[in-house]
Amino acid sequence: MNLERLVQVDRRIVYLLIALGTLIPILKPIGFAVSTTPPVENFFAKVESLGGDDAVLVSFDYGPTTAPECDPMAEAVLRHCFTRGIKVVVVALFPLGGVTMAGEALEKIVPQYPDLVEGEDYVFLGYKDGAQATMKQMGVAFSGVFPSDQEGTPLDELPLMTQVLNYANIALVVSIATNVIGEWWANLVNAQFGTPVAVGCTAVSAPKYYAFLDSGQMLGLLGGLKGASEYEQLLIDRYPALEPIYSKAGEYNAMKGMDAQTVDHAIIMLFILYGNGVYFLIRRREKREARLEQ
Amino acid sequence: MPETWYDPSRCGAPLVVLLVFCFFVLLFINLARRGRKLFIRRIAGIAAMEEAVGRATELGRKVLYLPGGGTLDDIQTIASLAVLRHVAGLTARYTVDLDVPNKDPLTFAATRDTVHEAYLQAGRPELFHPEMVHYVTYDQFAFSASVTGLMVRDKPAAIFLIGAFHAESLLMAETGQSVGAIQIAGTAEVTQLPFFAVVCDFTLMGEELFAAGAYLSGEPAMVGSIKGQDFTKAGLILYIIVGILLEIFGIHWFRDFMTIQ
Amino acid sequence: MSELLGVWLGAFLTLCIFSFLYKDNPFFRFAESLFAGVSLGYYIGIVSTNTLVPNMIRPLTADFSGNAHLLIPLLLGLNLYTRYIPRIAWMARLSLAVYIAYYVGIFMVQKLQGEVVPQVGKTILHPIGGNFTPVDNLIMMVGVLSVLIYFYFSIEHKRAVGVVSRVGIWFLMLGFGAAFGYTVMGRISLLIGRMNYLFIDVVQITSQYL
Amino acid sequence: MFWKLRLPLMLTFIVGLVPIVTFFLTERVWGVAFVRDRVEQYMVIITGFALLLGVVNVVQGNIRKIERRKPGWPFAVSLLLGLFVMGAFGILSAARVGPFQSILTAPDGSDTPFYWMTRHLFNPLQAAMFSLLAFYVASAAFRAFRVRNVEATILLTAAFIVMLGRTPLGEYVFSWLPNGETFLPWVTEWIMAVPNAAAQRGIIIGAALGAAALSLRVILGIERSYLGIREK
Repeated sequence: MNLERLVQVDRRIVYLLIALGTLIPILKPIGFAVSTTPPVENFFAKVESLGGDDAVLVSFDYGPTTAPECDPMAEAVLRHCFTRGIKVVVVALFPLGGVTMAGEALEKIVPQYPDLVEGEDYVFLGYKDGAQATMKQMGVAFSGVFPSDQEGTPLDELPLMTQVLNYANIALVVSIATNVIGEWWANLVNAQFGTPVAVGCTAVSAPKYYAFLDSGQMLGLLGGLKGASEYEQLLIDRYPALEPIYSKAGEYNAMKGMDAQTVDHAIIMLFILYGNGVYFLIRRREKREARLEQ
Repeated sequence: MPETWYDPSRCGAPLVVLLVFCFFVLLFINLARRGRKLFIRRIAGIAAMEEAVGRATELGRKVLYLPGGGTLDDIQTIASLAVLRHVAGLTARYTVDLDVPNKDPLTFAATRDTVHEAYLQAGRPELFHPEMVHYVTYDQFAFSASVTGLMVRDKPAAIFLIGAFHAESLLMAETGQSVGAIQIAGTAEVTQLPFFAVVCDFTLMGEELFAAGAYLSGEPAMVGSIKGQDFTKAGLILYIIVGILLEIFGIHWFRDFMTIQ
Repeated sequence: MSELLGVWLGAFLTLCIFSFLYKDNPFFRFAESLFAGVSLGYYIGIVSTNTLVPNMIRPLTADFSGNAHLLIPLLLGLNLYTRYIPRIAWMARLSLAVYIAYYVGIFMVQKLQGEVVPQVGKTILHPIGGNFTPVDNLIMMVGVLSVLIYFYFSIEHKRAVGVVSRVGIWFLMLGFGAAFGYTVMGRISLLIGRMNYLFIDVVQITSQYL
Repeated sequence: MFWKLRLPLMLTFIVGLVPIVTFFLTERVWGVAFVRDRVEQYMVIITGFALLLGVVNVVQGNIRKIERRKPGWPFAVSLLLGLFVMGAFGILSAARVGPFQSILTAPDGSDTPFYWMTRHLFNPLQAAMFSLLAFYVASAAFRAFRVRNVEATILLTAAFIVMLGRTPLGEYVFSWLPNGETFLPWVTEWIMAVPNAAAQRGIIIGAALGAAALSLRVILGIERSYLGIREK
């Protein structure tokens, strides 16, 4: 048997398997069990401890390039808040498309809660440049940075914003972030104003964020798709009524994404094992031949 | 208005390190210029460059040189220009075709001058033609698309990926591998080194990239500067070791001096 | 309607790019060349809107004498084009020299202050201790020092130095392998994003118009 | 000789020292505020001018390709078409002419032509190209991760552990141990935070010194490849 041929798999076979391994789980979820970890559990518990009198600030600090990881986090947090009747203030600080992401998420989630009234239960203030300066100013007054909401309604005409004036009226800041903006929420807003901060970030930037978690500047962290899928799992366990939304076909969420991740990782690892298995056989044959020649 | 005319947070450790560093580098440049022989060990990736160009000559295919995705204000790009000068000298001597696509327009201006000069110096100005060095686009992924397309169509025998690379590193290196080219990479981007190390035949890592141009030139002053840099490094290694020993005895001076407030 | 057209256009171009995985073909070549052109045009728009107009043209037209200092970059910028006039082509070098020299100077101090000093400081630890195991700090020091010695150019990798630099290589390999494995997840997320676009977004937007 | 060699090198030396010296000073010293506020802005403007150098080269090269009917010349047409349409939209947006009010959305929230092209041509192409990495990372791993020698084995093992530890698979593998679910994720975090960080730190310190040495060579005029200047 020609072992060398066995190890030279056409790379297009690898590509095809990866493509299928990504597509099939998205269209037809497998539903690997998701175990949850403390950073996510703490995040969830904090939101769970809030109610109708509290307001959460959700900041969209990511853009389209990291949407597959970050969208599910934003959606799960919004659903969680709306299910509990928590008031939500939405802003976007990421210059490259943060405002689009926020708009799309609200467009998707709000219709699922027909009782919500814009301006009373939630507001969308839009995008503001200069993340750190903006964060500081919001500590003084939201109206200083956002004179009106995304549609141009002045803040004093929005019932919710007459009660939520600055961070003092915010029970929790949630930042869904792709790079440094999430860090600033921790080391600037949490440090200077004492407002609790929880962050969802991409897998690539997660290691950096653990330092803030350790130092207590963040009370919770969702790291990449894995973190997002954990949050979704906690949400479904606590509110089984949300389950149909998450198992519906034709809708993307982190659990489906995580299925795809798991399948793709498994494909890559199996290929590595296969390659090394054949390589081992080749080596053994070469050694045997070398012995015979002696 | 600040209280002092100097910035106290910067005039501690950073200034001391800068002065020590400049002292060693200038000292060894001087020694080298006075004729002192300075030993620098062989660096595998650098030694392989001539071999790669030689192979392209045998196969009659081109050499592709990518000066990275960084701009000219990135020091890695300047290091890449120094290597390019050498590679262009080789392609001129071996009369093999060279292709240098660019992402940054200022780098493009500099690479064209560098290649032209290398051909003049090699005594083969007639082999230089301006289309060798051309501009593609400023976008990272559009640039990668064009370059990967170039690779599969021209099938270069040797590919140099030297400079600042970001996510596009693997797109290019993997495509280059698939067309069977010898690939020599060099970057100081810590996040991209793993991909080059896994896919390319030789990789100049971090420091080796910056030393490559000086090493290749063989000029005494250049070699002297590497020596000076090495001595600073030795000093830092010593500093770390002493610092750790002091830490064991609960003395934090060394650590605190190098901690920026 | 423009949204529908746009989404299908985007989907078509995505498939053109993906076709490269099978092999090079005219569809990929079309997408690739279009991409090169459009992206360059995109940066023309970005540079003129975000840089040239607000930082130079608008200040100069609004208050010329107050912003006359902006003539310095204007001249340095125009000077780049002397390269097209052979007799004074050398002048273009001056702009490059100024540009490079400024950044090189910045780099020199930034690298020493922002990277060397803090990274050295963080390595000076009590050997016993760490967030994960009690020997984390020790491993950290051995790793940093051996990698530094691996890069040491003045001595051959022989005897003791050879052994230490070998340990340095092991650390490098461990780091590279881990970083590679760690990145896989992020890259697959990108593909998930594209699959969503092709098979979920396109379908949903199309169904809105049907 | 003076104009072509000495002058650029003198300029390099003087300009290069400016950021180094001002780095240690505060705004109390004359000129420091100017350097900090203005020079960076100047450099950005110079890069803005440079883009046209590239554009000119691309246009020339592709027109030549079309004129000489070189193989693949029709693709040069699509390239130029993309460049001229998008570039024109961009310049019109900068000048705020007619429907080209911005490079993003118009005041009423609808797409300007430039933004429409960005969203439906530029962004999908970028994202598609970027996502090819998912395939390449897989094929590179399959081909390169072999137990060839000690170094390659370490590389492979680290990659394998981390890949396993990042998915639910990693939790199943050791689930028979007490607290086994968290074992591999823990190992993953440890590798990233300790040995990987040590390697990175070593590379960073060394590379920073190398970069500083190169900077010094440039400022002293020893390294001059970037200027395309012949040695004496």
